Amino acid sequence: MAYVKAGVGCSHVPAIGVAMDTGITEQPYWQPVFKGFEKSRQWMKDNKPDVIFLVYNDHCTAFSAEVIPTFALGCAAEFQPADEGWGPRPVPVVKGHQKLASHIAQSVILDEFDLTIMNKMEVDHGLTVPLSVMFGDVEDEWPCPVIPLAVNVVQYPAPTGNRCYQLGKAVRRAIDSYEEDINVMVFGTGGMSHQLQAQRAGLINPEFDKRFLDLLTEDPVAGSQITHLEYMREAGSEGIELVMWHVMRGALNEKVEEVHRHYHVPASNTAVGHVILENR
Amino acid sequence: MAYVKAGVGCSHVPAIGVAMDTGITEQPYWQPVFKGFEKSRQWMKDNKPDVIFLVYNDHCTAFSAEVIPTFALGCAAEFQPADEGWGPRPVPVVKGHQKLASHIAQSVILDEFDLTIMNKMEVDHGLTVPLSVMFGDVEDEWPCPVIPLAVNVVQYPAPTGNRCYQLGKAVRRAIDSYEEDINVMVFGTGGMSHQLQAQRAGLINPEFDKRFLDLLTEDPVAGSQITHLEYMREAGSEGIELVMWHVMRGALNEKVEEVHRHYHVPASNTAVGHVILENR
Amino acid sequence: MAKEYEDIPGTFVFDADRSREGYHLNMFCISLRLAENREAFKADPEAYMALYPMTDAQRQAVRDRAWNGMLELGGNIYYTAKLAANDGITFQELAAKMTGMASEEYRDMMVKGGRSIEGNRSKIEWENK
Amino acid sequence: MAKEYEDIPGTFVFDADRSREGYHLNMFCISLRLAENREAFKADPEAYMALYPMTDAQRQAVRDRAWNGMLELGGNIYYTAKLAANDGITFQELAAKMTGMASEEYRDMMVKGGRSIEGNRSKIEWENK
Ligand SMILES: [Fe+3]
Ligand SMILES: [Fe+3]
Repeated sequence: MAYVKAGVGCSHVPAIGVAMDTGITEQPYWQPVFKGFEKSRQWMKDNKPDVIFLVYNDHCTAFSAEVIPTFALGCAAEFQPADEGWGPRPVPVVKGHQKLASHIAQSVILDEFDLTIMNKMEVDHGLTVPLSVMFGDVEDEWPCPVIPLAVNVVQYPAPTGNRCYQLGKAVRRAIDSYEEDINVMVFGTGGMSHQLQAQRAGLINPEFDKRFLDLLTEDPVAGSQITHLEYMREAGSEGIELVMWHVMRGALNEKVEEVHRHYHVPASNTAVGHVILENR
Repeated sequence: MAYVKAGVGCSHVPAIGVAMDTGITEQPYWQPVFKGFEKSRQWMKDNKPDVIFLVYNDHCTAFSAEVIPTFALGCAAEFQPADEGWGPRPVPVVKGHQKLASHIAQSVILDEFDLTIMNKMEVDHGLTVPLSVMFGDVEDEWPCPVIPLAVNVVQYPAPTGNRCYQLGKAVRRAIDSYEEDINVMVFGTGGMSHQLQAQRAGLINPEFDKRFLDLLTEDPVAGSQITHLEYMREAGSEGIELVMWHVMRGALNEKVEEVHRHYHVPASNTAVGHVILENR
Repeated sequence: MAKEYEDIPGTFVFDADRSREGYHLNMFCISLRLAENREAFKADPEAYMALYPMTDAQRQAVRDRAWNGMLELGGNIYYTAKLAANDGITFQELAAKMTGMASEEYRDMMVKGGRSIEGNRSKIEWENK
Repeated sequence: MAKEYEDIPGTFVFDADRSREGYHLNMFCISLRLAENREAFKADPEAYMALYPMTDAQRQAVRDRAWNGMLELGGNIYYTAKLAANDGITFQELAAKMTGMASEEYRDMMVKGGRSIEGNRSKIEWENK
């Protein structure tokens, strides 16, 4: 049967993608950001996933204001990197895993999660930046297929932290019941504290971020109860992206070990946070 | 505050729309179908809704295979009748109720239902036929605005009956907490027993349909537990549309009175069922 | 996953596996809901079909108007009904074709109350017929 | 519904009310993610804007590149960022503009750890500054 051994939490700042795509990762501004992913890239080689289930949000790119799904699961054969206004990122097309994706879709819908199934979808930096930082530069293709789960965190209200955590558990049940013997790694992306808009832009709250990461590892149920108001007030209006990490955490065991943590300010407007959690 | 006094359950057979649009409702084939709506049209006048919350499914018209939302709530200002392959129905554009629709969307998402918000959507016979049969012929506009909730019942699995029933309860909580003093009527549409496809097409099961209607009024919880397998086996592959009636029932009080019931076979390939339930 | 619903006779449950298989066939069919596409298809059926990367078998089923065959290859009835509408076939006539009955015969069956559920619940009942 | 989040200073929470108000403005902005639309907008800004039924105030905010003004009129930052990208403005420069700081000053603030949460939690804190 398929299984989950580990999860990754990771910011998906677009500027990090630009830094990699333009080859400036060694500059003093960026070096501390990428330093934090050195260990992770080795860890990815040592723990090579067969499939990545990647939770992210679209930033008004593939989803316009016409259609706003709370949870959209990518069931297509492949997902093209989207043009976000400055040309698509020069990264390979993302291959899906149609059989596992449809299995998860069926399973979690019967488990009473109200998914939207996407058979055609472009993916923006929210999905490709975490792949880039974790895998490093890649040539013609990504090392494994990816199942994207896009979460609405742009229009209020995002799904609650609790709902995300419960969805993670349902996704885990689905993976555990999939016949093939494959290693599925789960990514939760976005955050950490940041506000991109209006007069309060540039807000960073390292105390909140640290508490979030501590709870994520040690007391995920408490973490999942953080309210939307608290995220927006304490972690900035775009800090609400952190709800997506709870889907990842819900898919892991109750007990996990944090084998890596990295935290750095700033990357462009945001705090960059990153953890690797292994099931215990 | 807004309130719900009554619900309507109603088939939405396309041929019924065609019969009205081509003026053949008095023909012997159709007369018994429309006879059943005479009382309903009077009842609609006596119980005029300010807004209709209408649960229906799209029949691969506005939603292609690209995007398949489990629950899609129409928050647009208006919804154009769709061309389903023989030109759009000659009926007025459907006006939405944006404020109430967004209020319901926010409320049920915070209540942990994973809606897809639709700010642009065409509507097919699934939505317009129930309006036509209940209001009769209309001239330039429908008598009231409509909030459409499109449910996926085409690709297996549809949401469970239980999930639909619970969503109805959440919609009711949302309506009950809306500030304006308006009468919101809830429609559940689709069904009853029918199979449109393959060698078993034409299946009709009046015993199942009768039991369904009885449970709907008297024991909605038991009704909501009917499995997908039972619908597909007993009521035909397209009989699964009946899950949508549970959303309507969930939005009503626990105790209701059935003030009208009509059941007729056939309309084209299907059984036509219709009930009016008033809160007690 | 075990599919209990495969025991229902004369029925294709449109699940994720079928949906995946029939994706391009269904996208071809739904395109015909719009008049301009119907005209393009009429003008040059092969060229129009070529816009959709269907399998050869699906393409042939479209050419043959093999209505059950399309369902077998991942088509869904609401999509294939768009092709039927393009051909001027009503939903009732389409249903008749799929059952192998003449239109009149099917219509009569419906007027008399439709196909009974008795004997039509499971494949074993059909095999023992 | 009471909106507790309106107490957060210097922030527009993009809720359903704002989304409704800003719909056409946001649809205009997102259209600029595609090169052909950016070219059409560049060639004739007024004609291009006329394709989107925005309010006069929204149209004027676009002309003025009033970045906070657009948010006030229902714009969302991820949409308005598409207009900024069209103008060759990076996300960090855009953020600086909205705070009223010079780009260098804003960048320095970020390098030093960003805007502190202290004193920035609620409107009353801003009023008492
Ligand atoms: Fe993001
Ligand atoms: Fe229907």
